[in-house]
Amino acid sequence: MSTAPDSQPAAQPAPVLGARGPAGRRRATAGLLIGAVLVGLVVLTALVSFVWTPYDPLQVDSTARLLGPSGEHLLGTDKFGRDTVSQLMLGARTTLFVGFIAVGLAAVVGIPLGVFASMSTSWLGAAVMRANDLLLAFPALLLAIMFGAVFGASTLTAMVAIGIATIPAFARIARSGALQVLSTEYVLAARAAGRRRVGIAVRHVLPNISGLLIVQASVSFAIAVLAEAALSFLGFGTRPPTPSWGRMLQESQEFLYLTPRLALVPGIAIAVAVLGFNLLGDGLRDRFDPKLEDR
Amino acid sequence: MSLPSRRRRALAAGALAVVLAGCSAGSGTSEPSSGDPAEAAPSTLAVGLAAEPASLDFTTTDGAAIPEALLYNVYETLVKLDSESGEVVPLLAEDYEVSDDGLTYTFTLHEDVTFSNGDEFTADDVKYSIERVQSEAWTVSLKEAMSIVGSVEVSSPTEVVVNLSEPSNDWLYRMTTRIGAMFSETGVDDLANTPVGTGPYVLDTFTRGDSLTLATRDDYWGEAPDVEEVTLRYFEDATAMNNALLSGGIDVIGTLQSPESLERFADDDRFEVLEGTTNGELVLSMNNARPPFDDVRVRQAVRHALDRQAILDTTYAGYGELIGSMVPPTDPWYEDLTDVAPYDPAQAQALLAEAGVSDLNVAFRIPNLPYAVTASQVVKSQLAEVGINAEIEVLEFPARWLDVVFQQNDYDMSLIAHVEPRDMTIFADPDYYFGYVDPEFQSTLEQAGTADSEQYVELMRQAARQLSEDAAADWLFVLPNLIVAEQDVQGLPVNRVSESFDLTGVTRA
Amino acid sequence: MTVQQHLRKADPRDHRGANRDVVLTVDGLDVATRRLPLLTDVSFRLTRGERVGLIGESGSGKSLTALALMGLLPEGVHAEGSVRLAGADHDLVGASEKQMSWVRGRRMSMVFQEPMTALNPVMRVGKQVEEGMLLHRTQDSRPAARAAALDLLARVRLPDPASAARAYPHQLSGGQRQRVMLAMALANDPEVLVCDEPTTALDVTVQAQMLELILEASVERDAAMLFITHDLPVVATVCQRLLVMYGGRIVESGTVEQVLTRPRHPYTRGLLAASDLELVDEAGRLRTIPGTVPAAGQFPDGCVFRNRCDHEVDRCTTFPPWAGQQEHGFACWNPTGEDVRA
Amino acid sequence: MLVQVLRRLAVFVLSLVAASVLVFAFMAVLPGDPAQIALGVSATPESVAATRAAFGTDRPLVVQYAGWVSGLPVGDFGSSYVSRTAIGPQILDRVQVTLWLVLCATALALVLALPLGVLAAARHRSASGAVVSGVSQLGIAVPSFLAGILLVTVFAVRLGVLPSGGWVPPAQNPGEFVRHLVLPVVALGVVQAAVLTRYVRSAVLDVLREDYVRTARAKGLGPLRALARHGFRNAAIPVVTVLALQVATLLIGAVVVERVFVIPGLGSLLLDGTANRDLLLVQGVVMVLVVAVLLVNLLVDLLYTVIDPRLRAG
Repeated sequence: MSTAPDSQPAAQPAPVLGARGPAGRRRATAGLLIGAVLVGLVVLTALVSFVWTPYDPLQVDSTARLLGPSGEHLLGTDKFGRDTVSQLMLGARTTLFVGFIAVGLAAVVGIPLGVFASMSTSWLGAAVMRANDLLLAFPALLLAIMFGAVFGASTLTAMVAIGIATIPAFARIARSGALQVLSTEYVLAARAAGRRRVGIAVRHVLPNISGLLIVQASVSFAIAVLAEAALSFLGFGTRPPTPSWGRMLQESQEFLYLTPRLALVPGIAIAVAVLGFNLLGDGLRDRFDPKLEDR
Repeated sequence: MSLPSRRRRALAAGALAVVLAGCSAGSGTSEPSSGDPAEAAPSTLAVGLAAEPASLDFTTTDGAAIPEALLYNVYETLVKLDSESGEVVPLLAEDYEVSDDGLTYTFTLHEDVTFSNGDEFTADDVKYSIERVQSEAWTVSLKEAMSIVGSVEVSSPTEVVVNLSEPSNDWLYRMTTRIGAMFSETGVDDLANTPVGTGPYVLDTFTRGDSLTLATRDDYWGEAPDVEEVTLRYFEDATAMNNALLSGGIDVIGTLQSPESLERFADDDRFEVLEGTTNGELVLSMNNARPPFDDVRVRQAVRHALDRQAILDTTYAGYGELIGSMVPPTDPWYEDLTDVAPYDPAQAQALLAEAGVSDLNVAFRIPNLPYAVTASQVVKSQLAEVGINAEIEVLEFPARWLDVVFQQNDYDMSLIAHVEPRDMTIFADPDYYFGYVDPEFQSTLEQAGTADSEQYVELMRQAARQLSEDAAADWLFVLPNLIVAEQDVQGLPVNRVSESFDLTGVTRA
Repeated sequence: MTVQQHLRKADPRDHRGANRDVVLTVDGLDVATRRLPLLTDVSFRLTRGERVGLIGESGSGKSLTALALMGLLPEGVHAEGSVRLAGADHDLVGASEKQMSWVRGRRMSMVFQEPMTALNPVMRVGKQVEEGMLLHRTQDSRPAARAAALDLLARVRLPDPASAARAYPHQLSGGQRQRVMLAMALANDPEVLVCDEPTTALDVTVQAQMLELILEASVERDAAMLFITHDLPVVATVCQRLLVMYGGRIVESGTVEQVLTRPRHPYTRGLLAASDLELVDEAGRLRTIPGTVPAAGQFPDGCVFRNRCDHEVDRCTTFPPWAGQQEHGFACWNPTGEDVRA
Repeated sequence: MLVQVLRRLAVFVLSLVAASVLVFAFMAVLPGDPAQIALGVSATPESVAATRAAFGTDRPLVVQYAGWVSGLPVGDFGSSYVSRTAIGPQILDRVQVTLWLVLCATALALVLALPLGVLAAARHRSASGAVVSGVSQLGIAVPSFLAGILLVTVFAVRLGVLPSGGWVPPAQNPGEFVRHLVLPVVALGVVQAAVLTRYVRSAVLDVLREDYVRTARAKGLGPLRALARHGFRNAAIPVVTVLALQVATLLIGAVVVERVFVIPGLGSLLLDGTANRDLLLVQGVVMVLVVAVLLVNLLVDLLYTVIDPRLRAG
């Protein structure tokens, strides 16, 4: 029977029609594409900044303060006479760095916790999820302010705070995804074949929830970028002279009347990055989430 | 541990400085319905200020915001500092005399002065107030300035004699500050919430995190102020304060926190911009007690490496004044010492070479105050030009900066404004965070303290020059006092040389 | 004008005579997305009280046919052709939402395949049954609707209808839910009942009871029924006539007896062979139709079945015309069994 | 069902206790001696010791914790180390302000997001749906403090139609109260509305694809009626979840917006307290915020059981 094609009519629903039919799919793909391009732009900017910036981003030049956009300084200079483009490029690095560390931390801690909770039948699994819920009561900003108060505010405390606050999101997604995978027949088969839990987690669960996790990572990244900006604005984030978009925005506040450009440029940069990661996340979700596929 | 009294005073100066200089206790504010320009009656005024008082009791709570609001307005002193001339002038004392040996001060008091609780103000209250400063009731460190008083004698209800244990050129000046405030024995029960003084204003309401309202009282002994109700609104955020003025929420920005926005107001017919001066020297401190800044040549190199005008331009949009030592231009012994260590990177490099240091890395630990954050970045960049790498580390102010830099002295370089009046004495304190120990400088100041007034000025001048030549620190500039007010507001205290935001002379046309 | 006259007028091609009233006429129904044809030229008729089975593998277009009749096609999927209902003076294809709302649940109702998801989980069962009656005003008051709902629930043999009415769907078993679905579908005594694999999701034991109920209900009301299934024994029990569907087309039709005993289309034959558990091939394996149902748009040109057919001839590259009558015929160039063409 | 509610309440109380331990322990790590800070750096050791005794910070941590936590239920948060005044009333004052802000912003977010989200879902293939989706994406990408700053610049400074910030209690002057509330609520609410719109959209889209909505349509309900009668309640479940998460975000977003609009709420109290090392105050405010979030979670969980009968099973 196994060699013969399966003619059992109940076999597979043909994934033909979709409430999100071709048009919806096209739009989702467009979103994914725009998201990928925006994120790519930010990443590229950050990468290029390692080898080249138009000027030294930290070079203070009191003779070149508050210059308007020109051929020499494409987006002008700030009150220190620093080149805005160069600052922006270095800021992209900070932004991505914060995002990577925060999301990475959340993923590294959250995913194993979630998978563990999904597989554990003892009280420990329940306890992990309860602790997770409790952590939800400490939003990133609150944690960062507390961390800043205790350890002194810095990029590090901001990253760690944002990361810790993002753990529950990953743990939840990992747990619910894992529960779904664990109830599938091939996992039951693997169990029946005597495979150990860790083996199942690594062989079956993780690969199957990776799509969900990538989506979560993308969305969390967007949130981390916003959180870093807000923290820098409040003075709990990145410390000078390291440029970050949030800090650029905060520093440029007093120029709002005379040189609004200084605030708008980092503001737009933040919006672009957040938009990019969100669109990317949404697009990926449409790709990965089977729920949206059929019917 | 018992610190020498001078150390305590010096520390006090520092503590005060950092509080006034920053946005330590600021908070939100609100605009009253009366803030609406259409409704604003001429007898009310709303002033935006940065730091909110943590409490209303300056006898036990440190911080510049309390005397800023209450001194001269609610509490009065025997003598006050005139904000125009910077001179000591009589207030509650009609007149005063100093004996030739400088030990005895005789004050003649105004008659018919009453406290806001109705009690009469007499010589007994002066004795009570001065002795109270010396008692346990006062806990703030500034009280040390009163320890020089030996005894207070009441010779009549309107005459009081103060005997000092040693002559002082400084004591009368200190009497213009909060420690000279006159209290009533029946009015000290709830100082944190209900201040009782002889001033023209009484506290109307204090909404924490928001504003403080002062109202005139009917039985004031002197000339009643023109403005009947003043609301002091506290803004943590400089931009928010600017916006409040622009949108009619307040009438005056008491101290502009964002100098770059000044142009916006200068261009606007509705507003007048007042530029005055302060006592706030922006000190770039170098830890004299440990390498590399234990070497005078390295310190001098730093001074030569800095283009202070550029720092001033960036930090305060060019407002403020270059000084060159620990003396603001309003002090009698001020002299322009900017040429002691002019901007000269070549000279700086030569000095560094002479000292035998290269690839210098220094810990530059600054408070998270806006001006320090800005200025430090320029300093860092300029030092890099001569091969000094200053690693900026921003510490939260006040708590962490005080802890790390001020108390543990764990820093190479720092940056903060010292706004305490006549505070060159802090350099004479060997335990102060500067780590500057120079017996000659100490003895010069000691002599000055007891010298006659002419010699006093000369000795102080000499001390200031020595400080500068020793490069005990670098003095970037003196902070400007920038006030923006609606055109009809007159008589604002243009110079911030006293502790008070003196409202008594303010009028609205 | 009687219904009968009306129908004659509506469908002049009715050549079968008037011994039974035609209630539903589907003629040349095409369903497609913007790019893909999904159903092609589907035509059939249902007469009063007639029970017609629609069979075929998954993906052959059965459910889509049902949805097209109900006007419930998913977004982006459009129908062309004609679907006419007795008593309705408009074609259901291209009818407005308002017109369709009048038809749905009143003239024509549907029992869905999946009882677990087809009921609103947050609404009490009784209310869901009442809703249709109140909507179409077949019961004019809430208490009347409630009483009618209880009666319906009793008639679909739910034990303790009163408590069932108060229950939420999740508190009922799959079989019970499907009874509720049936009760809802029958609430307004529709002329046409469309059942889309109503027993597929149920346990075997429950299936039989359910089938009995459905049969009973349609007989009782003399309602026409389109019964979709892939289960041939079920079809044999319930239906009188059969439509065999493959690749979005009806490939064979006839009475149950005709189709099941003398299949003409190779596909029908394959289906029968695959469902016969006693029939094995030379190697002793169960018979199957080779290959799988292609995805929509992947069907071959010409005869849609030719890539899986062991009877393929040259002419199969063009789609075979319908042979025989609408009620009994097939679409194949090279049919099995007796050749009606000859 | 009662058992479930009781169990949920027990979890809530346990979470409160765990949170209080966390907050207390965390604040206990803070460097710096409150007594020293309160007295200024030059205070004598004797007076520091005396103040320490007065503050009670010389007691063992466990005793301090017990003292602190036992006061919480009755609103006794201790006395501030800085202002020496009771913290409870201060927090109460500020809570009222922040509550107005958060509630109004939530209301605004709902008023905007529900119709827009439904529209975007119902028309997700048409241009109007795409516009709503696109605008909401942009709305999410703009930091709320930037939105706030821009709002002030336009409406307060340029046009002068609304105050730039500040707070007037409703009892004092209802008209001014509203005028002062508009911009901060818009800054806070519109960004949240953008987030919520997207969740409403996807929840409604999901529900529209549900079998029971098709069943309802098969009964003869029109598309909107089917959605309204059968879809909303089901869609409410994910939306309520998100709303709960958003209240937490809003509470924290309020910290930022209060800074921009100079509003004396919990956020500014928290920031001031942090800057002044007003340990007990910060501890109190953090605790209040955490309790608020936990409380919202509790309410939402209870709300689930109202919305979804499936969760009522014992």
